[in-house]
Amino acid sequence: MTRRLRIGVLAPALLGLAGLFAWAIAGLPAFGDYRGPYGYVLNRIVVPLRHSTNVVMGTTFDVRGIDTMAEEFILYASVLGVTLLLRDEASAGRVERRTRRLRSDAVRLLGVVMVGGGLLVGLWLVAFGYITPGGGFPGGVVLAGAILLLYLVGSHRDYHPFRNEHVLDPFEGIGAGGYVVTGLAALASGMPFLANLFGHGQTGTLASAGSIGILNGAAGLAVAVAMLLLFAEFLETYVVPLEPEDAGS
Amino acid sequence: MLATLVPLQAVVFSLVALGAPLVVLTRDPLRQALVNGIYGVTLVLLFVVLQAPDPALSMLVVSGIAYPLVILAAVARVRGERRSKETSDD
Amino acid sequence: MSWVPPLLVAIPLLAAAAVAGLDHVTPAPVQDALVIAASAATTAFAFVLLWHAESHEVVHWFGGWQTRGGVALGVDFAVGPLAAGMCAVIGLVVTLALLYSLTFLREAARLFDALMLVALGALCGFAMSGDVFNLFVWLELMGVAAYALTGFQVERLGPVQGAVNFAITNSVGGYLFAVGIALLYARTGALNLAQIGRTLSHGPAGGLVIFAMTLLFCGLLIKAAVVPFHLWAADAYAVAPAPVCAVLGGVMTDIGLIGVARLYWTVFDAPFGHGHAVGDVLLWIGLVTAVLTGVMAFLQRHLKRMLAYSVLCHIGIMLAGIGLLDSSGLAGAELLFLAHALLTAGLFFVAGILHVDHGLIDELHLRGRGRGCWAPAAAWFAGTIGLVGTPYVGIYLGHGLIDEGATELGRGWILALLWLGSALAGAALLRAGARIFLGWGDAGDPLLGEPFEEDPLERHVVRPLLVAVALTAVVLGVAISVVPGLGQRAEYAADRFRDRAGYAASVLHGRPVAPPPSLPVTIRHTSLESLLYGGGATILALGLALVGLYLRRLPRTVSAAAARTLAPPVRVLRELHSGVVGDYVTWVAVGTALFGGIWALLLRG
Amino acid sequence: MSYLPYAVAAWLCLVGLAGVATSKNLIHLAICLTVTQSSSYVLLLTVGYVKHGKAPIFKGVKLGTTAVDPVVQALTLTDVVVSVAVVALILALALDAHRLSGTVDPDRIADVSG
Repeated sequence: MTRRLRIGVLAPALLGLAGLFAWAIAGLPAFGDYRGPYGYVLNRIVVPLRHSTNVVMGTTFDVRGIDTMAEEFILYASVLGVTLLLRDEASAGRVERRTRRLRSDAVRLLGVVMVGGGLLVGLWLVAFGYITPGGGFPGGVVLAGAILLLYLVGSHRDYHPFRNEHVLDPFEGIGAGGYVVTGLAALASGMPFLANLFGHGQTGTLASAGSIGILNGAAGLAVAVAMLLLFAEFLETYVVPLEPEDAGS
Repeated sequence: MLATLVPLQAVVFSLVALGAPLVVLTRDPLRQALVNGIYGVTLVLLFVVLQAPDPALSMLVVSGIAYPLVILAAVARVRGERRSKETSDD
Repeated sequence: MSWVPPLLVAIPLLAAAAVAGLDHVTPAPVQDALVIAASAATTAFAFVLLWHAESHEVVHWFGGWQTRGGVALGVDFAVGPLAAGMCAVIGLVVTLALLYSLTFLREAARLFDALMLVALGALCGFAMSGDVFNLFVWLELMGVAAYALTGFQVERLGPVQGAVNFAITNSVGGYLFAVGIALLYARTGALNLAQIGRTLSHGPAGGLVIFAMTLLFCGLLIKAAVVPFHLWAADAYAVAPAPVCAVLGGVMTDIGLIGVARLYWTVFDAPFGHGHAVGDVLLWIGLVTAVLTGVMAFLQRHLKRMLAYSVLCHIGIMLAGIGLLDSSGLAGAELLFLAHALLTAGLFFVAGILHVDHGLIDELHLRGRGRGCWAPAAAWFAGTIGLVGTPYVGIYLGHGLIDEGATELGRGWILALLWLGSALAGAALLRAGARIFLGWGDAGDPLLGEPFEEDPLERHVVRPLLVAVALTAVVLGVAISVVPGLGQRAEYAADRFRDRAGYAASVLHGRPVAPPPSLPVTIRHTSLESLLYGGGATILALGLALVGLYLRRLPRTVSAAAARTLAPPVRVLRELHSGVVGDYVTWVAVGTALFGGIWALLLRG
Repeated sequence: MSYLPYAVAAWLCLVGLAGVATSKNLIHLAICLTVTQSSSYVLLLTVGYVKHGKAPIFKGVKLGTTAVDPVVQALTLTDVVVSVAVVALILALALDAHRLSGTVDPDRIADVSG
């Protein structure tokens, strides 16, 4: 189709969809009139049963933990996929590493502070995720970002050991696999898959919530490593430009 | 009628609604990455006013760290190569 | 509570994590063995599950979050014989594909294996899940693995284009599905299918439920690649490596249909089950898909593209069976799936062998090259005959059950269209087989369009292994129609699958289902009509194949007239399959709006 | 007025779709996909919002206080991760397309058709 024809076909279709949306919305309860029951029930029972004050994390890592296991694997599969798809770029492009050192000590100091701060924030987010807002995913991304900052403030050789996927792959396997192993451990002890294995501790402390902590940690690790690998794959293609004559091949 | 929709919420919803077409209509990917970052911030605000701190935090790190890094790297790669091709053509 | 269902997901996913994690510390043969063992173990557990599911609905609540007062708290897998049978065939096909790729894909083998195992886990999870958001998560997981696998051969543009079209169209489908979930959640406050169905059984359905159903079904039908959402499939399957095609074409496309069937009979049967409107639209989509993609298959010269359209043709037939909304139709779709998955996998394996042997994939380039390759030739012809539905071969039994369902409902007229579709697709495959393995036919064919640029594969393969895997798949697929007792069990499985009240009672209240009747272990007989149509389709396929082979030898007046009448529609068809993703997304919007509009008109009030 | 939030969600979906269908750049297209997907989060969170409800985090808050639905928030978290994974893959494909054909225009990388 030509672009004009495509827009001509698309516009009425989108109008039709808009009409259907309007019709559907007319049948929705007014904003703020959530009727439940699912959410209300969980808000009542998760804290007493699991001692996780953050019901969202309790839902993510316990009540609907299997969704999160699949989600970790989506990220894992995406990293594998990106590695697979960019493997030609990586092997063709190892010509020259551009090193850009930041000269100013003040900037580097600031960078070091930010790296340290980022690591702390990331760890804190992962660690306390099931008590206060946070959790494995944002914590993992912040951790990955902080480690990446090392690369930005220093020469990127500093980042090199982390960029080597042979170092990172086992961690990625451990993070995603750890989630499954926790689930299987419950199954092996005669409980349902992903059942909460340990005592539930004191509400509102780090030791509360049993397996939620382990799963949260596994997710944090998996996400941090996955994000680092993703960043590495994409930055690799950025900092290592192909020679012009290679570019077209 | 406004009783159910706090004015602050109405404002943030409107911001999100305005942001989306801006993101889509910005055809230059580099600028779009920036606009998308701003759109991400409006989504974070929306999640906050909808009492969803966890999704807000996730959205914040995604639109503040993850998307910019991969998108900028991809844009830089595509542009850099085009430029090196143009110079080699001369 | 049964411990088997979670294993079907946990084993392949854990193995996928282990494969990439243990790379560089374990020798390659150990890893190969681990991958095959994980896949084989999943298959074995699927058969165990099938055995358990025969007598009761196997329900597993993750984390032990069972229902309280009929409110589902957690996520469940609820498996009847139909879903268990799906898992078994999924496991078989993936295991065969992994065996095939042992020597076929040595480069980047770890990434490949891990992604295949992820896809296996996601497919099984999707087939068993009883929670609508959980379905979405498995759908996305299998998608992400499949997009990457499609683009495996990154040194060529074709695979990249195929993967881009696949990824974007299916992601849009996934997001439509997610919006549908949100709408349904707003109405029912539940994510568990049984509970949603129960909530919807009282109270008016209205536009909200109709549009939610449209979005959910369209999301799944994009995965299932039915007209007009089918355009991505040919681009993707033509370029993916043969073992990936076997999995994508054999089982992953079909999984979208199982999702439609699952959602219909657990949820939307409640508000809309009193009429036939939902089923009729599905039936028509199926019919159009079967005939249109059958024609498209006949117009192909690229073997894998031809096979892709043949897959879509059978998807159309299965959807028509599901759209009948009765047990015979559903049982037929299930049996058709079993045979079609194995046969399609086998044919893709043969195409891979030809590609390795000759570096060619174009039917006309391959003309006469396959002479003397008896085993691949036998696999190809047997697989093709099995896909046409010659009486008591391959898909015949499934097709026959769909026929019975249609006849009982007084819709005998759809039989002719369905058999026409499979005859057309079969004719294309027969024509290619005769040209390649027997050297028959003309060297050129104006109908088939421009030649494809060949992309030789230089692989050191253990050819006997490839041939053995291909033959195994085809033999299993051909035999499906004559397995004693299978037809009767499929009908019982379909009855169970359609029993919304029984499903809800076992999921929400743990009540056992009625004990199964004792089923005979004999080959199920089919109606005289099916025999006639099956025979007729075979003859039609053979005839069409001969016409395709010797198009130039037709009398000039006939061929000129044929060219004049056929050329314009053929050109339009080809132009519609443009390979441009923007067009595909446009068709997604058109199709969704169209189906939503039709359902709105039929179901309102 | 109380239906504005839902209308915004529908609007995001349609705007995103229009962007995806007409995009001339795969990187741009990937971002448009995220706009389409943001429709599903906005809808989910909107659906689960409770008038005067607090966040479902009961640290220092009495249990039984009116709180918004935690389920939709958990679903949104998953949805966000899905979108990152998909965007990363499409960008990787865009880089491949660019390496092989020198363009990221989806209309111009159409190698096979019919």
